[in-house]
Amino acid sequence: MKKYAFFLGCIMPLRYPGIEAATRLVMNEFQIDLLEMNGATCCPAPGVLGSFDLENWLVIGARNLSIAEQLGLDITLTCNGCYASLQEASVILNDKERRGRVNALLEKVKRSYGGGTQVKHVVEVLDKDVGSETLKNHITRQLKGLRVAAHYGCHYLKPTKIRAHGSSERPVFLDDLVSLVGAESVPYKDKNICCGAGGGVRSGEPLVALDFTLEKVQNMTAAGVDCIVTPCVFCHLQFDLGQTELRDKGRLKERVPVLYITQLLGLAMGLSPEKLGLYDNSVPPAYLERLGITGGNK
Amino acid sequence: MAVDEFQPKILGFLCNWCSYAGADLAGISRMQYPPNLRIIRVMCSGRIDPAFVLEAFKSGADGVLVAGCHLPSDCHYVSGNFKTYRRIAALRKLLQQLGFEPQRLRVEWVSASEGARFADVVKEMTDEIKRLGPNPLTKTGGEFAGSSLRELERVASRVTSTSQA
Amino acid sequence: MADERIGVYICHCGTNIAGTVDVEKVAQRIAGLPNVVLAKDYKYMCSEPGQAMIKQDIRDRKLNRVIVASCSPRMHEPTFRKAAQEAGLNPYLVEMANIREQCSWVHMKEPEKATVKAIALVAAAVAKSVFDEPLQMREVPVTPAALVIGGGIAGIQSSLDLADQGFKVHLVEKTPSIGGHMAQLDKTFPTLDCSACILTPKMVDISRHPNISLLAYSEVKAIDGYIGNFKARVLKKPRYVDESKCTGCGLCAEKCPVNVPSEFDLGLGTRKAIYVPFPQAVPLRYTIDRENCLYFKKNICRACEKFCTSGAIDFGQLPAEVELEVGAIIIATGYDLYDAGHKAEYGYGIYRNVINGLEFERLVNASGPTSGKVLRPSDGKAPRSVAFVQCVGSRDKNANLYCSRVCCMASLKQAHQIKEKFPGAEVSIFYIDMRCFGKGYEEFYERVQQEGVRFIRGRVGEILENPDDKNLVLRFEDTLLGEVAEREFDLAVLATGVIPRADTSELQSILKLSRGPDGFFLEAHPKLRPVETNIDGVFLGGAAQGPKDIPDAVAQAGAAASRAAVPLSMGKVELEGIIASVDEDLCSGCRICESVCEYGAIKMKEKSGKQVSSVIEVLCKGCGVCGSACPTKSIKMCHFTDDAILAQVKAVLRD
Amino acid sequence: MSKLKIGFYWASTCGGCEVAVLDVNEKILDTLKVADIVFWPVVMDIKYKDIKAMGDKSVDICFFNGSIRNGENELLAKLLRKKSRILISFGSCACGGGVPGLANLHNRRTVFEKVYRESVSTKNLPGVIPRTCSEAKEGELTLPEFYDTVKTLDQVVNVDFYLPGCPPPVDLIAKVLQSFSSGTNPKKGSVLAPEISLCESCKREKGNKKIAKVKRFHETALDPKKCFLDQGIICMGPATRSGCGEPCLDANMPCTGCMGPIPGASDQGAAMIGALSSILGIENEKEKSENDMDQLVGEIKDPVGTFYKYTLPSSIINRRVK
Amino acid sequence: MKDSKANRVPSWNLAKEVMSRGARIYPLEDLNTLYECVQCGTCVGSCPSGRRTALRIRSMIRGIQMGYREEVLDTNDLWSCTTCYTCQERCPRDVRVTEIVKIVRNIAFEEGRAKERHLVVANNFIKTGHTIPLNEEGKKTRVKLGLSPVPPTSLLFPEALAEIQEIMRTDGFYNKVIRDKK
Repeated sequence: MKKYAFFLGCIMPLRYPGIEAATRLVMNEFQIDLLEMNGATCCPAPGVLGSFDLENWLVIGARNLSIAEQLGLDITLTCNGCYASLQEASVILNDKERRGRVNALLEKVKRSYGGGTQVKHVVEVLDKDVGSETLKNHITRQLKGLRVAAHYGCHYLKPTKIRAHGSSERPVFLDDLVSLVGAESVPYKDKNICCGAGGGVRSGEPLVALDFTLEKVQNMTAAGVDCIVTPCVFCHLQFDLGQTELRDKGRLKERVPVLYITQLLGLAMGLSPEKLGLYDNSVPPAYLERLGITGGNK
Repeated sequence: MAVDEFQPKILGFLCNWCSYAGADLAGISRMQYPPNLRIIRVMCSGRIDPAFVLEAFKSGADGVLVAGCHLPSDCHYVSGNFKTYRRIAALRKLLQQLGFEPQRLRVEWVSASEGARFADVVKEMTDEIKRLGPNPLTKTGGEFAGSSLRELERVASRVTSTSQA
Repeated sequence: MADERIGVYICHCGTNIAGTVDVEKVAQRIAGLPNVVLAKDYKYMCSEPGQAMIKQDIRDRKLNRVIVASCSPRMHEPTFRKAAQEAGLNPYLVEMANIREQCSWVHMKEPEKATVKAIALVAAAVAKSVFDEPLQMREVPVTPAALVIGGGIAGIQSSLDLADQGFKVHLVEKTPSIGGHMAQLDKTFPTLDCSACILTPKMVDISRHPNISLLAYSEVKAIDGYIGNFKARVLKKPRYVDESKCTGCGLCAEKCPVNVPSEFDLGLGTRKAIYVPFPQAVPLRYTIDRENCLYFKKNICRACEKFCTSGAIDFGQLPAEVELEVGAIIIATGYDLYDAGHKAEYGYGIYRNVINGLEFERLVNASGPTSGKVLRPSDGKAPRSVAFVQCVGSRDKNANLYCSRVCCMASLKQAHQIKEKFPGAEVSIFYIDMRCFGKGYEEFYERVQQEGVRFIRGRVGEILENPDDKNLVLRFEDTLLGEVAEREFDLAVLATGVIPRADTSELQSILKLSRGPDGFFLEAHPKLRPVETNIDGVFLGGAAQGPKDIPDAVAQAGAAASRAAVPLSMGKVELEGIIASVDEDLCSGCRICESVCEYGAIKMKEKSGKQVSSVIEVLCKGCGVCGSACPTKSIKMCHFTDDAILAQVKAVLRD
Repeated sequence: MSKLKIGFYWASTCGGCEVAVLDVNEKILDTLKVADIVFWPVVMDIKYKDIKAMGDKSVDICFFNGSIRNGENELLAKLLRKKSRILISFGSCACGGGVPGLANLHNRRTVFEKVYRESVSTKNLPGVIPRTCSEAKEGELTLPEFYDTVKTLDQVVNVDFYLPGCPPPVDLIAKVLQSFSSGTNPKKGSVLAPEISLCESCKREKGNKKIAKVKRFHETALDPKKCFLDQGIICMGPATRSGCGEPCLDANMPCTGCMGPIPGASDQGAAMIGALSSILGIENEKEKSENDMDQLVGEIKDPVGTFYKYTLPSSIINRRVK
Repeated sequence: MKDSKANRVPSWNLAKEVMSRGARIYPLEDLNTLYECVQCGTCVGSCPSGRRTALRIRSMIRGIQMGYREEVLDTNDLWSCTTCYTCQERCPRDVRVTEIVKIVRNIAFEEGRAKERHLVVANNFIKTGHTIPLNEEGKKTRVKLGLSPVPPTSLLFPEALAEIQEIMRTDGFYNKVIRDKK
């Protein structure tokens, strides 16, 4: 049984516990053990706190890494932002001199980070540890007819120099996953463009962020989709909450429901929508009716 | 401290076609690197006899750099660089057994177009040798530190007296 | 060895050396070394008076060793050797100490340390010189024939130039016909003459020239030997058509039922499984493409065989090997096009209306798949708006940092052609800098500007395809206005860069050539020896050396031919005297040297009842690998003897 | 003409050299016709004072075997040099340091620690080690100083001739005795053995040298007719002086180098490393990565013990430095 | 702008400042690409933010190259970048554009040029270890989904919160936020 230190971050546990529940359930199905990182904090947010003080960002990141190191485990997580922080921090901290500087600070709180902790996005765990064969075998409910707008987000793929997951221009893993559950990944304009939330824009310039979101949702709607699927909790929030905000401002009429990848997968694996927290999103899961799903056998 | 900083002497054996030309290019491009390396030109790195390297260390070199054409197929003489690599690998093993840090003997592949790489190699190696300190042979004159007879006897007599007491 | 009389000359090289190294101090210190008769410093040793001074001293002061401390021996060793020779001193008794490239230029901020280092380097040269012995150059005859590899415009030009001078030329071309990329082009900038019209007469000249033997559809597999005496093994691939019988009538292709994408038309058009790449091919002989031929695939058909009136089809043809003996080699292998698919943001290979410049040439060419009508690949419609995207794969650290030199002009020419064919079309060129440096090039730029082509300074960020009409949306910044824009075009032409041929590394290892950081073959000197390589007798013609347009490629090819003609017409060349020799008394016949010599220059022979090794002098290249492998040290590597190098080691480390 | 006066001395070594002298067998009787043995500690009692009492250069030929390991060795070397007309460095230890010379991989402290404290058979609870000077009831007792570094004879005194070998070959000893008694002295400073390498006298069949992999004895069945190197077995023959009569080769064992270096290649180990690494893995070498080559070379275990078994003290780097 | 643009004298000061600050985190040789910008416009042409805001990342790089400090630091555009890395990925000179944006923001933040809205996030972080608070509704949802009401983070472990606060007092971040708060 594979084990990971499960890094929660902020948005998932505090705003979208459904994603946390779905991820735990799905990983459990695949016999992947998620251990708690007691006392972990914000990653810290790469675009906001990283924009304020990179050195503080690095040392807090190192502290989070040190918790996993103490457990003797690699980290998995669900948010592209957390991934951006911790993965990049782990790369930076492979450098002895920088690690030394960070450890001088961590020493004050009797911690240290030795380097070498791997940070893997849930996507990688599904891809590498579970594998498409096992995934296929666990699909009990083909989501036939579901038209999906796949949204990759930025920070799982980029910068490619330190995140070697292939080309950032035309990624396919999410589309592959959508096909795997029997749904259809619908092409839409500007598929690879940012949701608008990152870099502190959601907190600092919310209207600009929403403008990104609106354009993306309009492109998705024009392609005729039932839902959005993303591998990033922050993008999830931006689409889910952002659309409601847009509606409240009168800029958007029809909202497109959003699923996190483990929620989509959980649904296809026969888990109940309630347990997956699909009803806890701001935008109701209208697609369930279309698919004729009312409950789950698990 | 900076004034007294240890200035290593590094001897470089460079092949005429790739590495020596690469070193020339570093010069033509005015890339600055530490003056600790002194270069001897040979036609092929495969000319470098193990005795040359040993003699260099005996003559006080703190490090020896052997540079040739890139593996596998850049060697002007087809495969001299392969011979070089094996000889240096064997020599490093020998030197290690003789108490030298193996990093003091380095083999690098530098092509005629890699002036910048050559400068980097010299910088890096100079730093490394500075970290290692002087050639242990010149430092101790070949004697192990702290192995003087008198000291040994002192230790012995202490052991004797305490065990007798 | 008490009678060594050494003269040491420290060059200032203007301020190149003296600006950093205290040359007077170096001279002073060196003057105190044993056997040093004099040590002088002088402004420019390589100058006429500098050389005269050395010659004078050799005569007057009876010097028998000369040390010149100046630039790299790779620069001026021949100069000073020659000077010494003129004064009656064996040239191998001259040593150089490199205190410029490897001292003053790289330690400009540390003059004191540089001076100490310079002293050590000169002292090492002095120490070595004591062990230097006079050596003789070896004179060898030259085979008055040349091998030209590659049959594009450069190879054609080199071949004709040499053949016209009376030398035998073997021109080897990999594909079924000569012509290269130039045969694929439509019109050529800036004169707009038709590429085929100026190329094909030269191709015909090749086929008719009595001194040229053309080996098309052939590949060079191995080359041995040295200047004047190369041996090349060339593989003639089977065409499955007897060249001596084929008349080029084309009936076979007419009857062949198999259509495959044409390489010549970059897949935009088709050809048959038995084909000539293009109608003006030289030699005009058909070739069966084994991969696609029904006979080879399924053992059926044989239509070509049935219809060939001259009985030229020969399915049983086998590859044949030819051995050539030549005195010089010209490499004219040309270039490949950068694969624009690597720049995924431009959608090349995904969006049908995004094409590269060479594909445009085939579309605009009257003999091309659209008979010269520029039509969009997606729907065959005439484009109303065309975008040229510059610097795709060039000036890009993530692809190739160098400028490909031809793309600005090629796009200007193509933009002009669009304007010529569709005067109403909106044509935009997206550029970083327009580089129009050749003769008549800036004038051509001006002409295209006047024709109404729009120039937008901004490298294109990305291209999107409108899924309905397959139109393309370009996203870019007009950097001169600082405005972000999206604009729709019918067709986008990527000005893809020029890269080294995929098989460059093969040829590199066959010939032991060097390549630059750009991957192209490296010339011996970027300015003074631009067509020579570091291998004597091997020359570079055309774009094998770096991106070039036609005039530059032809000029380079001509220069290569002219340099190659030097040894060919001399009839003999001198080879280095630096070779290995064996002390037969010491040699135990262990055969280790024989195993390590890559040139087969060491053979065992019997000497007074025992087996000893001996050096075949013309084959020895002087690497010295045998010397350091010899366990009895009975091999002496002339000019780089053990004693000499050990003396150098000790001297250079002395202080 | 009066009889030659000859002597033998045994410094730091195993004693095999002296046994080799006896192996000359009945030929020694021929020698005794022309020579008197004036001292030979292993067979006849002699004290320092007796040697000191001899006149300078009163001994015609002194055969000195063993390396210089301690103060006594050096003292005697100097004394005998003074007393002898001809001093012959006799055997591998005197010539190149010999097997005892491998102690230069250690120092006095580690040698003493090992011998007097750490070895399993040592019973020395108080941990006493020898001292140059200690007080006893009888007065002050002294021992010669044990050196940190093993030296060769010619590193402490001038040597006239060298006769290497572990032990020196009987034939050569006989030849030397014969030539000196007949008065045909060879050139001073020379090695009294052939100036060729063992390969030249070796009768084994030599192929083109290509070693795929260094093998150890248990890994291969040895063909008694073929060159050892050709079979992947490290043989020091190429870098070793001939003259031993090849007893090892006859016993199907490779040369370990006891006759020392050949003229021209004064560092025997370096010469052999150069030769061996050149041909190791030479077949299809261009397909090999640096890693592959590291592995190939890694198969050479204990390079000092292999290539400098008899010559570490006389080689370029003559001891462990740190 | 304090001075008229016509009188400005270019300097490398800002570029050097960016380099030396950034080099504490990123390899200097990566950041040095800043000097290689040829102003080709690929970044802006690729920038999803520039299409809706005044952000011209190319101009910002130019401003840094020229040392126009105020122009670079005091613009709202600085905070319009979503750090999506598209420009950095496509830059033909490999300029570490996004990383440079972050470094420049660090300088601006230190000088009290951050937005009030940003400081809310920073304060949340300092007070709770998270950028957003946990509300009662969230707790309820967690329980409903079978999760612990409070996640096992600094929210559940006060000693963990004390740790990061100690770190932030030592490394100066605390002061930067509090000073800005005033």
